Amino acid sequence: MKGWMGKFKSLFLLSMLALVLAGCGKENLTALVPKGYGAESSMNLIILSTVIMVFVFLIVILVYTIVLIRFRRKKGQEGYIPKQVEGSKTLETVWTIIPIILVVTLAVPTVAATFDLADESASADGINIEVTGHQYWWHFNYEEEEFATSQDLYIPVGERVYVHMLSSDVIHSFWVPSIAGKMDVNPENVNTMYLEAHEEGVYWGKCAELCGPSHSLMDFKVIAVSPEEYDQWVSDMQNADPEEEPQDAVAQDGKALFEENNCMSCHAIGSAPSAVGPDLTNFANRSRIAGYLEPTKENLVDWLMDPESLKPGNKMTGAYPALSEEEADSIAEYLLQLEHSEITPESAGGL
Amino acid sequence: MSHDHSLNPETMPQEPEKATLEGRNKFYGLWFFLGGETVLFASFFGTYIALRNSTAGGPASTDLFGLGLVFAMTMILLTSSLTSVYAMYHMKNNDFKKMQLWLAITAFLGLSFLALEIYEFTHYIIDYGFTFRSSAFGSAFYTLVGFHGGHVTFGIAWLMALMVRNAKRGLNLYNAPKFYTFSLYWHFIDVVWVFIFTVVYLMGRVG
Amino acid sequence: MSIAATQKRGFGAFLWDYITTVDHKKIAHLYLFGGGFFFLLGGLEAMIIRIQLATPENDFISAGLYNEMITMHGTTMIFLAAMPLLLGLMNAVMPLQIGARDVAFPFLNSLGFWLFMFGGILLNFSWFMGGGAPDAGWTAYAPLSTQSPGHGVDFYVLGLQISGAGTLMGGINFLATIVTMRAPGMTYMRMPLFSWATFITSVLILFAFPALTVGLFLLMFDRMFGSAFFDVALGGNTIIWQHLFWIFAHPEVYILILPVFGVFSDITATLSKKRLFGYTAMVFATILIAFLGFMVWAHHMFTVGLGPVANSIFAIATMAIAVPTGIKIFNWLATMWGGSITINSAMLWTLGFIPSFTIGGMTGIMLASAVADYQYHDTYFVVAHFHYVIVGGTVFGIMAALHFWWPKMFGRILHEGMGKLTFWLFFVGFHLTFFVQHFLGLMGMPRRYWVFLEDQGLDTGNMVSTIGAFLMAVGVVIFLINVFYTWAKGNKAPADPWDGRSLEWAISSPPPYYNFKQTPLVRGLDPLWVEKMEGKGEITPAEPLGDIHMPNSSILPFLISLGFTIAGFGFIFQVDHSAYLILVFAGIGLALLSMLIRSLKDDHGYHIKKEELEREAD
Amino acid sequence: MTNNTNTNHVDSFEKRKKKEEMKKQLISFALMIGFTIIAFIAVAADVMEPMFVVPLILILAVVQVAFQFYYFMHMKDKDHEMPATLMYGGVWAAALTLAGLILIVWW
Ligand code: HEA
Ligand code: HEA
Ligand code: HEC
Ligand code: CUA
Ligand SMILES: [Cu+2]
Repeated sequence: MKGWMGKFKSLFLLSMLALVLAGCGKENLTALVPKGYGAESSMNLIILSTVIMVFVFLIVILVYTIVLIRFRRKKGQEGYIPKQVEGSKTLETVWTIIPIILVVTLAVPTVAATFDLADESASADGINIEVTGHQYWWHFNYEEEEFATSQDLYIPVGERVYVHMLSSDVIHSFWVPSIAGKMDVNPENVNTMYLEAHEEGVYWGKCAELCGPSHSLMDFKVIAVSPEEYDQWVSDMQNADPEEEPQDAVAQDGKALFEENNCMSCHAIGSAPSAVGPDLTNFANRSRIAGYLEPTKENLVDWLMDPESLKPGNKMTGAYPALSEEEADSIAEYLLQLEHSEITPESAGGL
Repeated sequence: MSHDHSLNPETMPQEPEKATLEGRNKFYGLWFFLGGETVLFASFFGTYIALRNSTAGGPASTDLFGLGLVFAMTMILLTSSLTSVYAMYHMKNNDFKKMQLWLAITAFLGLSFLALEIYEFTHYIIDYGFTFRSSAFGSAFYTLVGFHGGHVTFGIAWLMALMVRNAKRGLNLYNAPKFYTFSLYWHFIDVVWVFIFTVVYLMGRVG
Repeated sequence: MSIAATQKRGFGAFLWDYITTVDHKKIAHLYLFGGGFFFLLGGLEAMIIRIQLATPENDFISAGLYNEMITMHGTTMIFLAAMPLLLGLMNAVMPLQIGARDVAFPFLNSLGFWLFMFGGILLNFSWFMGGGAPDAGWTAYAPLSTQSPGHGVDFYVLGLQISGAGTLMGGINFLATIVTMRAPGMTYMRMPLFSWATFITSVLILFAFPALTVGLFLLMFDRMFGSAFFDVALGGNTIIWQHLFWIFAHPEVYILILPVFGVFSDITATLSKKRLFGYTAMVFATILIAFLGFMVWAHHMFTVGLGPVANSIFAIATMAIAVPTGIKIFNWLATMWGGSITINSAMLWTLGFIPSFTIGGMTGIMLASAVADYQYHDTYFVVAHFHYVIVGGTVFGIMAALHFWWPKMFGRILHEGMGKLTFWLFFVGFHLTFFVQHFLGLMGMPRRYWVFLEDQGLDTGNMVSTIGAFLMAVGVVIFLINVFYTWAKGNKAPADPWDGRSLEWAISSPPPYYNFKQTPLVRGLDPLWVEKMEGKGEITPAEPLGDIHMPNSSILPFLISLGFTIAGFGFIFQVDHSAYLILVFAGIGLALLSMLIRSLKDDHGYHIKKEELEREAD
Repeated sequence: MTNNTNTNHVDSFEKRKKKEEMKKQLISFALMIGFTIIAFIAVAADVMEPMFVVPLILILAVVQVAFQFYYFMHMKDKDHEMPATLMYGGVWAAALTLAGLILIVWW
């Protein structure tokens, strides 16, 4: 699949690059500029099939154009009756055989790639992360490393990271277009796929299965860092101290309010297990709030005061006492100090 | 077409059920319908097979099913298939009385089958607390077997209506196809039951 | 009872005539009217979707409403617009093409229509009662559909169950008609391709709909009666729904396309003045597509995690469908080759179809490549694919058929100028709308997204798409004007406006209510053409003039459907209060009573006397 | 309409043919009952491995259903080509449906 495909690929990539430069597609989102193993596999097939399809289409259009030019009824032809042809064995055989050949050309690499991407035999030696899809956020449990995060998934570049996915409610679908294709996150059965990023960076992830009103806002990010940085990040996360008191008074207030307002029943900070809401341990390092909002304090305050207006149907609305602007502000101050590592989305290149 | 197509030995076509266009239409229409029913029941069977071990801690098939009752039900339904064959035999011989008699036996056997099925269901519900809502297995079991039971019920109602309606009229080319299509339908119900006792009860015992 | 007579009687009588009719030609009118209405409704919903997606993070409609909108758009278009329009065409044309006086079961035909219509109305009542329309997508995946609050999904279940039953009846009816009622000499291998397509489509309906019926029952039981098919906590499995749904829904997409393949075959041959190239191959390709169509459903489930073996098998089976479809495309081209092509509105839609559908079909093959589909799945690439085949195929086909058979169905010819204008606006709008969506999908835009975010490179594409949709809407509006214009003062149609080849063109436009005064004798493929070539120009009758047997009209189909619909409301609301069970009993009671009347009361129809037929001028 | 009005007398030949037919049907009935009993015994006796019993009883079921179709429902007779074709079509679609849903169990 590599040799002659390579030529096609470089040609295609060149033209694709032109498209991208013309402003088509955001670099860390589009599937057209693959930055990982799975996405590249898919891209190879996309290119191959596109080439076949363009070829077929051109043939159809060629015949079509000739027909339209030559065989339109001309003036003064009213009584003309063309020869009534029944068919032609040769022709019909030709346009049966050629499509068969083309289809086989596409089918063989498809099957090869399908088995290649389903190969999980090396997962025991790789990094394994449990992914849980919730309406409308993502939870990432680093089981062996014994800590968890939400919304932002950190992975090392160049290694296969196996994600084992299960849903806590309805079906979601885990998709990071630049790195790998998608896989459904079902409630009854763990699905596994692997991510292998080729380049450092922060990549958009999207939920691709209709899961309720805020399906379109169920974004997450994959942060691919160098293996050294990844190890650093893991140890930082493991050593995060949830009890650490904030420095300034406002934030200390916020911490108290956080405890008073029942936030703890859903959100974990540090090692305490939680599954109802996102883990907030490293909240200040989030690339986005609630998956899609710019990580500014105003946005956070808005979120805390009225999550419904930002994410319709989310499960936080109404689950805690109403907050005054001041209270929300203090909590925001506190949350925005929850930072435990130098390795951040920013350091990985930003969104 | 006149209203009276009474059959008598002089005017009887060989296949009264297909002697008229209306009759042929009914004949084909019902056969095609049965083709669709095949897929319908296959979907129920598939669902059942997929869920038959999903007992969610509730009773499983090996706890529930006894073979005696099912054997009796099977014999009854198989026999009713034969009795409807006899009815059709007499229809072709233009013996209306005998046809009605055999049809009556068929209906009676159908009713006995239903009675046993109702007994069976209540038994599971009362003695095992095994209901439609107990588990996915429960839902699938009652749905599959219940839909078959529903088909039996409908068949009996259809048969009764036919018998009563035509009791005074005797056979004619207008109603012969109706009796014939009923018999096809009834055989098909039997076919479905053959798979039910095999897949649900016998395989359920094997585990 | 001729058309003129009905027009003279009052509107009430006219309405009563249609409500009780069992004449396949009038039922066709009903289907076209009902389907057309729902097409406008679905189109309106599409416009609302496109307005919402015109700009990033737009809030023209709320998130919840958006999900209702896409669900109802998809459901309405597929079940209540495209399929009924096709069934209407089949009703109008197929019996004429095979030389029959009616369908096998006229009563059932009417029942099928009313079940569809009432099912559709029931479904759309969800907008006004019970807390909103269904919102789990037209695919209604469990457990989103089982957990969806309010009654929306309940309306979906019962509306589709009722209208689905109607469709199933239609299918069986057409099958029996074609098997038993072909005119003498009309062998299977002389049937026009539209009739063949009707036959094969009916087979698909017969085998595909039961799976939907079962799926809907399971969903209904889970939502209303506490069963646990899709309740994971009690051992349920949500993937069962996906299998059942797609086992139905993939054949369903061929139910949508095969009839228009038939339409295009007949139009291409007629308007190129050539016999269809490779008739036998065309028939077998149709059968092969239907056959393969049942083995590929899991290509909608590549990302479910069925494993590489299943994915590979289904990928290969799916790709195989390119071969018979390709045969069709090339045979159409070969039919035109060497012909003498008249380009009128009907032919324009046909010519527009070929490249559009080819693109849609090819993107289908691209989707079939499982690993590539990991990227395409549930993105706008898929939305683009299926609108290319459905709009570029089914809708173009329906439009072509309407322009082609309008004279036969209504006795008047649609205005050519407006016809062409409609085509060009719609054609350009269609490509504008959907072509960019391929790229939107690949650039990372999943489908069923209420909003797309700013700065993700998706703005321009979406804007273009919305503009295209408006062009389509203008096209549709002009078509409506054309219809009203034609109805008011269109040109009267001759019996055979296009120099036709098949039997429907041998009788007047519109045909008399008994179709053929004498059953025609068919002497070859393209029977009318055969007679024209032999200089006679008219069909030889197969029987002497005699009495014609006709079925009686009946109000019962209407009442049966009404009964089931009332029961449907009862089922939906009995969850809230058991008093609504009264509706269930009353509705089912009405339906059963009507059925009982039907089976107890002999209905032998009536005869048109020979003398009466002789009196009617030719 | 009445296409088939050429009537036949219920002559002795016809009678004999029907008798003959009836005998065949009785034989198939006996076989069906026999198969059923074998299936029940195979399971009740509890001596065979499930690996063998399950295919055995499934085969018995299929064969007995074939009897129902071909003899009781006359699918073997002429004029049943279309019914048979569509029945097999239904069986084909049914088999695929079953395969799909059984796939879930193995998955
Ligand atoms: C009219 C309806 C219609 C038709 C005809 C088709 C036709 C085809 N469809 Fe499509 N499809 C839909 C309606 C339709 N589809 C819908 C509604 C959905 C989405 C449902 C949802 O999720 O909501 C869908 C989704 C869909 C998917 C799932 C995508 C996903 O969700 O991830 C796939 C995957 O394989 C697919 C494939 C195909 C193929 C291979 C064909 C083939 O039949 C096409 C064959 C035609 C050609 C190939 C062109 C002509 C051939 C030639 C000129 C010969 C030479 C060609 C080659 C050698 C390639 N379709
Ligand atoms: C037969 C099927 C069919 C047809 C014809 C169409 C036609 C159209 N569709 Fe549809 N579509 C589907 C079937 C169809 N669609 C399905 C199955 C889905 C998936 C749903 C889901 O995800 O569950 C879908 C989803 C879908 C989406 C994706 C939504 C999403 O994923 O978020 C979009 C977005 O652009 C869209 C647009 C359109 C447009 C612009 C048209 C246009 O072609 C429409 C043209 C028609 C008009 C423009 C009519 C205009 C008429 C008037 C303006 C007059 C109104 C007057 C009165 C009512 C009196 N469709
Ligand atoms: C029902 C339990 C619940 C309670 C109580 C709750 N939340 Fe949440 N919270 C959630 C859920 C669920 C989400 C994810 C919402 C979404 O994205 O759909 C969330 C999201 C958040 C986020 C954004 C997280 C991210 O990673 O982007 C913040 C910040 C937050 N909550 C803070 C709070 C604070 C502060 C309180 C108390 C005042 C609180 N929450 C109370 C459930 C809860
Ligand atoms: Cu989660 Cu969409
Ligand atoms: Cu499909």
